Amino acid sequence: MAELAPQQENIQAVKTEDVSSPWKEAWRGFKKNKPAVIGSFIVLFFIVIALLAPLLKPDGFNVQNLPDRLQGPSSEHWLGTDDFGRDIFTRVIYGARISLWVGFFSVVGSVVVGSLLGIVAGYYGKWIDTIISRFFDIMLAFPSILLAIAIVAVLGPSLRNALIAIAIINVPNFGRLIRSKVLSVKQEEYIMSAKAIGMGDARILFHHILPNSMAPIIVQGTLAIATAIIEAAALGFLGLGAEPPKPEWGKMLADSTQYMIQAPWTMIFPGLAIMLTVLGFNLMGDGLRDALDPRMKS
Amino acid sequence: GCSSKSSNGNSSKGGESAQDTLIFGRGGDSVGLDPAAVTDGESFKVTKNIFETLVEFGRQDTEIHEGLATKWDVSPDGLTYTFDLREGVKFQDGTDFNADAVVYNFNRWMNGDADKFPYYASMFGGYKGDEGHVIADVKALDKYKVQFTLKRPQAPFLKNLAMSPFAIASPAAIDKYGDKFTENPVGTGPFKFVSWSRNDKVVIEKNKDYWKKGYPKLNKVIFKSIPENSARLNALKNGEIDLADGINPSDADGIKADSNLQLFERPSMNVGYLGFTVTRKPFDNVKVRQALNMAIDRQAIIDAFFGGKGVPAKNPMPPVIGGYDDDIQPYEFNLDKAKQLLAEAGYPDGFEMELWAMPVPRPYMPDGKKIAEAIQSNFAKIGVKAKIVSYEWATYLEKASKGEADAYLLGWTGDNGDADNFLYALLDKDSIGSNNYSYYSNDKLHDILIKAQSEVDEGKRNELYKQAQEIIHEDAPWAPLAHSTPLLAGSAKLKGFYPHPTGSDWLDEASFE
Amino acid sequence: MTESLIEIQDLKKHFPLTGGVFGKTVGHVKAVDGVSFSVRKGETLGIVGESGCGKSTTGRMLLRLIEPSEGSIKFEGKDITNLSKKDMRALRRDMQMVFQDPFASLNPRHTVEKILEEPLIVHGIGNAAERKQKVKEMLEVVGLSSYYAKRYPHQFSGGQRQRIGIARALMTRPKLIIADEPVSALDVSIQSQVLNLLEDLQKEFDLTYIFIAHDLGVVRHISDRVGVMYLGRMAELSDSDKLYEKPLHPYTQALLSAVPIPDPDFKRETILLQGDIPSPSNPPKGCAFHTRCPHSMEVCKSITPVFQEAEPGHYVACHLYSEDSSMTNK
Amino acid sequence: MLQYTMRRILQLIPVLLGMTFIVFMMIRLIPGNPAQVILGQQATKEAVEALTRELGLNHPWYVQFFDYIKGIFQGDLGSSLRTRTPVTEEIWPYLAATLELSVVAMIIAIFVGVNAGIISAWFQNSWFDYLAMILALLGVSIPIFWLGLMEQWTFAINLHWLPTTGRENIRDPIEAITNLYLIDTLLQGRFDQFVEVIKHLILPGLALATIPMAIIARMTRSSMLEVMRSDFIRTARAKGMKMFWVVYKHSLKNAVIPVLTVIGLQMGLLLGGAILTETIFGWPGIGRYIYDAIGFRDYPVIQSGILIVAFIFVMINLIVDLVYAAVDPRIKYN
Amino acid sequence: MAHERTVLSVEKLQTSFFTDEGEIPAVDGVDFHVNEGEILGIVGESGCGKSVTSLSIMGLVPKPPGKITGGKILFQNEDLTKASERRMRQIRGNDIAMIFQEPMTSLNPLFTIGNQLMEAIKIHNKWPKAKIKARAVEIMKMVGLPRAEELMEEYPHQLSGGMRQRVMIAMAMVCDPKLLIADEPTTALDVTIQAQILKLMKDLNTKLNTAIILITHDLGVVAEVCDRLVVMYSGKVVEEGDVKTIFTNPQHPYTKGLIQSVPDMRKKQQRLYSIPGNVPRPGSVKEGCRFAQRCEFAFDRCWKENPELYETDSNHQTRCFLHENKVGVTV
Ligand SMILES: Nc1ncnc2c1ncn2[C@@H]1O[C@H](COP(=O)(O)OP(=O)(O)OP(=O)(O)O)[C@@H](O)[C@H]1O
Ligand SMILES: Nc1ncnc2c1ncn2[C@@H]1O[C@H](COP(=O)(O)OP(=O)(O)OP(=O)(O)O)[C@@H](O)[C@H]1O
Ligand SMILES: [Mg+2]
Ligand SMILES: [Mg+2]
Ligand code: NI
Repeated sequence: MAELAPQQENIQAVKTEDVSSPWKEAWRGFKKNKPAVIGSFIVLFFIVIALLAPLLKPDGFNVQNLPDRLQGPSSEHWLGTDDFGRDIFTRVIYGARISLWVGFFSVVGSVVVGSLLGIVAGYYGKWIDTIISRFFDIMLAFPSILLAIAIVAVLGPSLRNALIAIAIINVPNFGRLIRSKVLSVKQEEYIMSAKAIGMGDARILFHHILPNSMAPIIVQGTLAIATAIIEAAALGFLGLGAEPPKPEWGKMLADSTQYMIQAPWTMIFPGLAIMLTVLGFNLMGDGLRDALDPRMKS
Repeated sequence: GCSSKSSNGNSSKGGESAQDTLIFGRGGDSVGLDPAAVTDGESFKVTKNIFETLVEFGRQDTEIHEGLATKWDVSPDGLTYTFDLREGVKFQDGTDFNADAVVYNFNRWMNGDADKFPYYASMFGGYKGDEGHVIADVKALDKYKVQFTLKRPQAPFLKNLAMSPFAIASPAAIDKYGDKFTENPVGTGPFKFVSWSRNDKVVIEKNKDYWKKGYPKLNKVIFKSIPENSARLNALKNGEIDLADGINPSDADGIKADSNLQLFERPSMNVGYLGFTVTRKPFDNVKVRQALNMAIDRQAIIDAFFGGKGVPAKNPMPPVIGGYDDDIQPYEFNLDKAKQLLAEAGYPDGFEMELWAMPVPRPYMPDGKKIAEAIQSNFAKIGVKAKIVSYEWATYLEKASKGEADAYLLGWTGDNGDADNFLYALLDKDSIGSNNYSYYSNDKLHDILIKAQSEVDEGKRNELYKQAQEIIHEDAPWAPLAHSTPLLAGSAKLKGFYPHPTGSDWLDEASFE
Repeated sequence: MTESLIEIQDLKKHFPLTGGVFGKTVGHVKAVDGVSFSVRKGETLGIVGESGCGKSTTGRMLLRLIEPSEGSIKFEGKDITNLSKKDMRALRRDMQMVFQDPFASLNPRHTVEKILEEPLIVHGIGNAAERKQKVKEMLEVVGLSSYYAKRYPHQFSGGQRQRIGIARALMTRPKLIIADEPVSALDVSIQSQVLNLLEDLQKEFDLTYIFIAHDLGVVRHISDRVGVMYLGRMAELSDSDKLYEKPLHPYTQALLSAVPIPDPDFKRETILLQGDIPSPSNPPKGCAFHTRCPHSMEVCKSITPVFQEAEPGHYVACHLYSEDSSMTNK
Repeated sequence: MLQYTMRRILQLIPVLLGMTFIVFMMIRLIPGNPAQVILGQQATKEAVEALTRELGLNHPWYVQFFDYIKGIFQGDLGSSLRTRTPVTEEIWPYLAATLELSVVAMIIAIFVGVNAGIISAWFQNSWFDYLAMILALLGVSIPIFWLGLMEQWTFAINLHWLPTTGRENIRDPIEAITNLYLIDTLLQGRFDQFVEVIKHLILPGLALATIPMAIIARMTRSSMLEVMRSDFIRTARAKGMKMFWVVYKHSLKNAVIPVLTVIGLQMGLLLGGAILTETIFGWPGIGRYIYDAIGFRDYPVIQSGILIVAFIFVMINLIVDLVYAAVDPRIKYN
Repeated sequence: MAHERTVLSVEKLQTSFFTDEGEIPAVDGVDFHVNEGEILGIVGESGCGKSVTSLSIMGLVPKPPGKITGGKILFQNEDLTKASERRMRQIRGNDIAMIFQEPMTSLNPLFTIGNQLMEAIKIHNKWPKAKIKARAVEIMKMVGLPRAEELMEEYPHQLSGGMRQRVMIAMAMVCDPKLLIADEPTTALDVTIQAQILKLMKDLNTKLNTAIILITHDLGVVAEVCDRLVVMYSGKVVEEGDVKTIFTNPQHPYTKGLIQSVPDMRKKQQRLYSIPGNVPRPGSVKEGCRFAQRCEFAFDRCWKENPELYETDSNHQTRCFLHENKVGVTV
């Protein structure tokens, strides 16, 4: 019974491969991914300024000073002022709160609803699957921006409703993703082996299928935050988002169009803020995909 | 093409020395080109130049002048109007204009319904058979003489006749096109219809047989829809268009500074206001309404968002209209007084309210949401926390008209330049449910307004309206904000263009240097 | 002979093929098409056959991981074919499975400890401390240090993972283990480690194995009896020595002759079969093997041969042996 | 194949019906009476009521829905409440405008995107690869309405190179035949107008092309990288084949399959999602048409507009699926 | 150790992958040679560098991250490690052909069999179309594919695994290469099909006198078809020699263990021999013999020094200190 004795492991191997969960491993991969780290820093930067906004600019984002309207960037107003004479820098940093809030919570909303539907469809299959999948098909056949506009029109334009609309239009994306992930994980041999040890459906679902479906949700979720921020800004741009005087970036852009010629800074900075944030999330999402998606691993 | 360099506006094609095509950029498309069947300004903007009315407004006011009728007699009791028609006028399809044509048109309208000819009922009290219908009869006395018999005197009758919806159309063309007349308009005006591509452009060209010799000066006019204000201005700057309406007040200075451009001011015949729904708490309290009136810095708002081109309003109708009461002392901008009033009303710490903001720009209010933001910040200073609410335009109107708003921004542009068209239409108790969104009802006011409607004597009538304005001022159902001056901008070479207060402009005298 | 632990009768699995406008069933993949055998307590039954012949499907049906289309399964004399899902789950304590792919059969997000503990949790065995203890013991049993308990599957080599898979199957002290190609993915030198381990465990825990493989050498080594499958059917089943030394079915003969022997001096005649294995969705009529059979006769094309005892304890489904056996049997 | 196509089209019916129903119910949930909107703020109550009756909006919703569905099967998509013109007659110019713009944008996107993706994959980790991928990432991150505005600001307002709005030189209007102006001008031999049309297409076309271009480039690259790692590419190289042919013959054809899906999807998105670009560039397209119709509560236009866009969208996906079959012999649709 | 009729000789070949984890020496000093007309078998455990060796010969190591870092590959006295890509293209498919393990994925699914086969001819010959086609059909018949003309128009997915592997062989043989490298050509196939393919390869070898390198991990296959054998372990050749000699008299402890651990189908052994432990990852053993930690004979020196290939007989050498002094001739 020589080979039943505990094996001599390769000494070097043990050292380098200490106990490490797949998450830790992913984190290690993520840290090495330079663009992803840059992306995270951008995101972090916006999160920090969003959190610190009330400290940086305690007077709030709505300090109107009509005589000072449409001033160019100066030492007093770093990014100039808007048509109410409000400091654009202040509004941009307060705007970060709105965009991040909308981006994050709309995605959370669609992930929760989408996952629920996707799991039910993928795990139980049969007619439930047919119904849910058809529903997704229908939702996806809509031009999404039009759908969002219609939803906002029904609910009334406000930031919360824009958030809801964005969450709704993204539900089928997540639903499908989860459904297909559940379907493929269901086929994995370790699910078969879980069944073989006599495990029940619920435990299989929550201990095996869900954790293994997390990675693509996280990746997709991060990327979806990016899209959601753009979508929210688009609704704001069309006047269907945040209610005044909230400094939503898309709305700031919309307001700026009429001053495009005389005060281009009102247009440039909010747009830049959107682009940077979105870029940050996209970089992060790409990095997470590389780190979490085993397909990309060699 | 419109490629920038040609900001002189010359067409790339051909080598005409003087430009004779005018491209008029505007915010939206016409709904229809049968003026009697539409209600929107963008439609009238076009039909004004295709059709003519019996009597016409002045170049830039709402005085009555001769139009297709050269002379008119009013019976002393104000019930009979006899018009002598201009002779030798032809419709653009070659048929003659005469008394029969006038009768034909009026019969067409009065036999219609609210769906077909919406303006008719609101101006003449209904359709044939309706109790409120003012016109008893229209008949041709001879080939060029028409007589109107009224059931009761109607003070603004002539002004009504001058309105674009009541322009005389060719009976032959109406018969010929039937339902499609709205896409094939034929009138007697200086321009005739050429083509219309929906949501894009309407093309009209010179009516060579126009009765007024030497007019129009232009050969062709293209009405081009460019929804975004800034895009429209850009197009103008790039020389893609020659004339643009709906200019943002904020762009006025830039335009004045540009030697290639000129700025036009449309005489104001409107009022923009903040209405309070007086049935809702705490707006049922007159002191609250007065306090809020005092809390608004009208001048600052006008400077910022009306481009300084506007007059602070103290009455619910603009000064150009007969009967305007200039003696009224406006509510001054005084936060202390406002606070004091609020305290008297029982709200020393203010209250929370919804402030409804219009989602779309209107001539009377260039940017509702911005103005709301400014007002919001004004109100905040007296402790009133206003939450800005906005719906889509259609929803906004419906909800506001149901009295769901605490306070709402809105406005009104006069149709015919008559005080009745403001005071009665907007603030009489009869108008609750239609245009009286503030649900303001005052019986004394009502009596005065009704009396004024049939008062033919100009002086007495004006006196009645002054009384009415005093009552309204005291009750303060609105905070009147401003009488705006809508702005247009055009190529510096454009001559002979006179913006009209009603919003539809004659282009017959317009030309390029 | 000892009593049989598991016994299956005429087990079938037809997977529906869908198509058409409304996803109608347009045909069936006859993955398993009538397989019968029984396994005695303590023995190892090997099942061999080429890819796609239905070995895995059969193995999974035994545990009812795939529901059989037809046929019956008896475990310890009890018919479990129609047992409720819940009872069946409880029964899986006694029958476990080891899978082919050591990379895919372990949840990559669980530690080894969690993987091994799970069967105990599912069947409500022991408290947390006891379970941890058992996990440690079992790790040592399969030749891994308990020091590895906190590691994740990806940190192990293929052979080590297969040991973990075996340990998991053993956690609930089952009576029957179905091993579906447990060594196919492993290198030769590792393969022999795992085979030895399986043999040792069988002795230690008094296990019964159903050992599925396509390597005939491995099967001979480990099995007491061997069944040869072809296209969803059992072609031949017999005592392992008998089968290897004197195969009856022409397919078994060809198969055995085709296996390369690691001995350069060994010479023999290879029976080269013509063509490829037919598709199970459209199997040939009659004997499924007749398209490639060197002894094909007319009957083979139309009549499916019965699986019967040609010699004592030696079952075969072939018309070459049908006359005498059918006479003796009926 | 034909049977498959038929089946797919049959399967579309419930999707389209479901969509119609959702749109139908949803727009009726939007407060606001179309009659009121049509007649304007200053109309009387009676006029609004009369128009409501006239338009049949006083019927219960299921009657209206049933009538609408019945109409669809008779090829009648209803008439615009506002203009009283049948939607089928009215919609084409808008659709054509958007189609022209989207197709041009898509051509730019495919041409640049696919080639950039190929070259990036071929020379993985080269400076070109890095640059292209950074640009692609910026491309998916930039809000197109902002990009559109910046384009206008730069090229039209400051540089005066290109026009800002519309599809044509307004002074020299194009006589519409097909409403696809690129084709119309050529049919009429008006090369000068053709150039004008192109000038007008450049800015909105670029704005609209950005996102699909970036997505296609990224997709092509990753797909190519995956294909180029595959066994059959090794086989091709083992035959002694030139890298250029390996890339453009063996790899591209395989890599193009996932890219096709993206192209189909993006084309669909362009059609419905061009609202923002259309708004900024005054493009009289279908997105703007539907958006305006929402403002006017023009139910038939909203319903039918969305339905048509969705129909085109699903048809594009169907075509993509059929193209798969042409590219990939493994796919048999039976 | 140049032999007279040597087609290819690999000398101290080193191929590494440069990854995030550092340099992985997948092939770390491999020496062997192939003689004209012989079948050389290469066996070894998974990951020991068999495929990388063959890809290095073809110049197809994915680059980056792979790179040949040392040694020579002499093909007809030309060092392929120094050959230009252009020259390599001329050699590939024409002089040296290769077939791969996975017949399922080694053919491009989107092109017909005919297309891919004719392409292989076209690359190296400027023949008229008809001639190319005739040659393609001829070679297909030669590898025993039925319905050759029809198959030309079919796509890979319409063929079974065995047929695809025949197509691969046809494609490799189409330009009469001097050397055919077959990397586990039968691993993915069933035993009965494997027998067919092995027979085919053996036939081609005798008929056309093509030298073949057959990579496999199945010792049975080696015994059945190969003339000479190279045993690899962790990026190095540990034993090389005649198949018969090695099977009857293996010298390296690894080879011994390997041969003994295969269960023999012909009889039932009581217990299998097994080598303890696992294959080390390439590059993880920095010092000493790579097999030392699994070797039952390992002594101090094995942990410190790396043994060379020692000749034990004529045509038989092994990398083990145990044999250093037996003949004492280092290579
Ligand atoms: N879920 C399924 N749906 C449809 N067909 C299936 C399914 N599972 C297996 N099959 C088919 O059933 C047949 C038998 O499959 P099975 O996996 O049992 O074969 P096997 O003998 O285990 O093969 P291998 O040696 O490759 O593992 C195959 O043709 C397979 O394609
Ligand atoms: N692209 C690559 N990047 C990094 N390492 C690689 C790469 N390709 C191969 N390797 C490493 O090189 C070593 C040798 O691989 P190779 O494919 O030659 O093994 P093999 O002997 O062919 O194994 P098998 O029997 O599994 O085919 C392996 O350890 C592998 O990890
Ligand atoms: Mg199997
Ligand atoms: Mg290999
Ligand atoms: Ni132009």
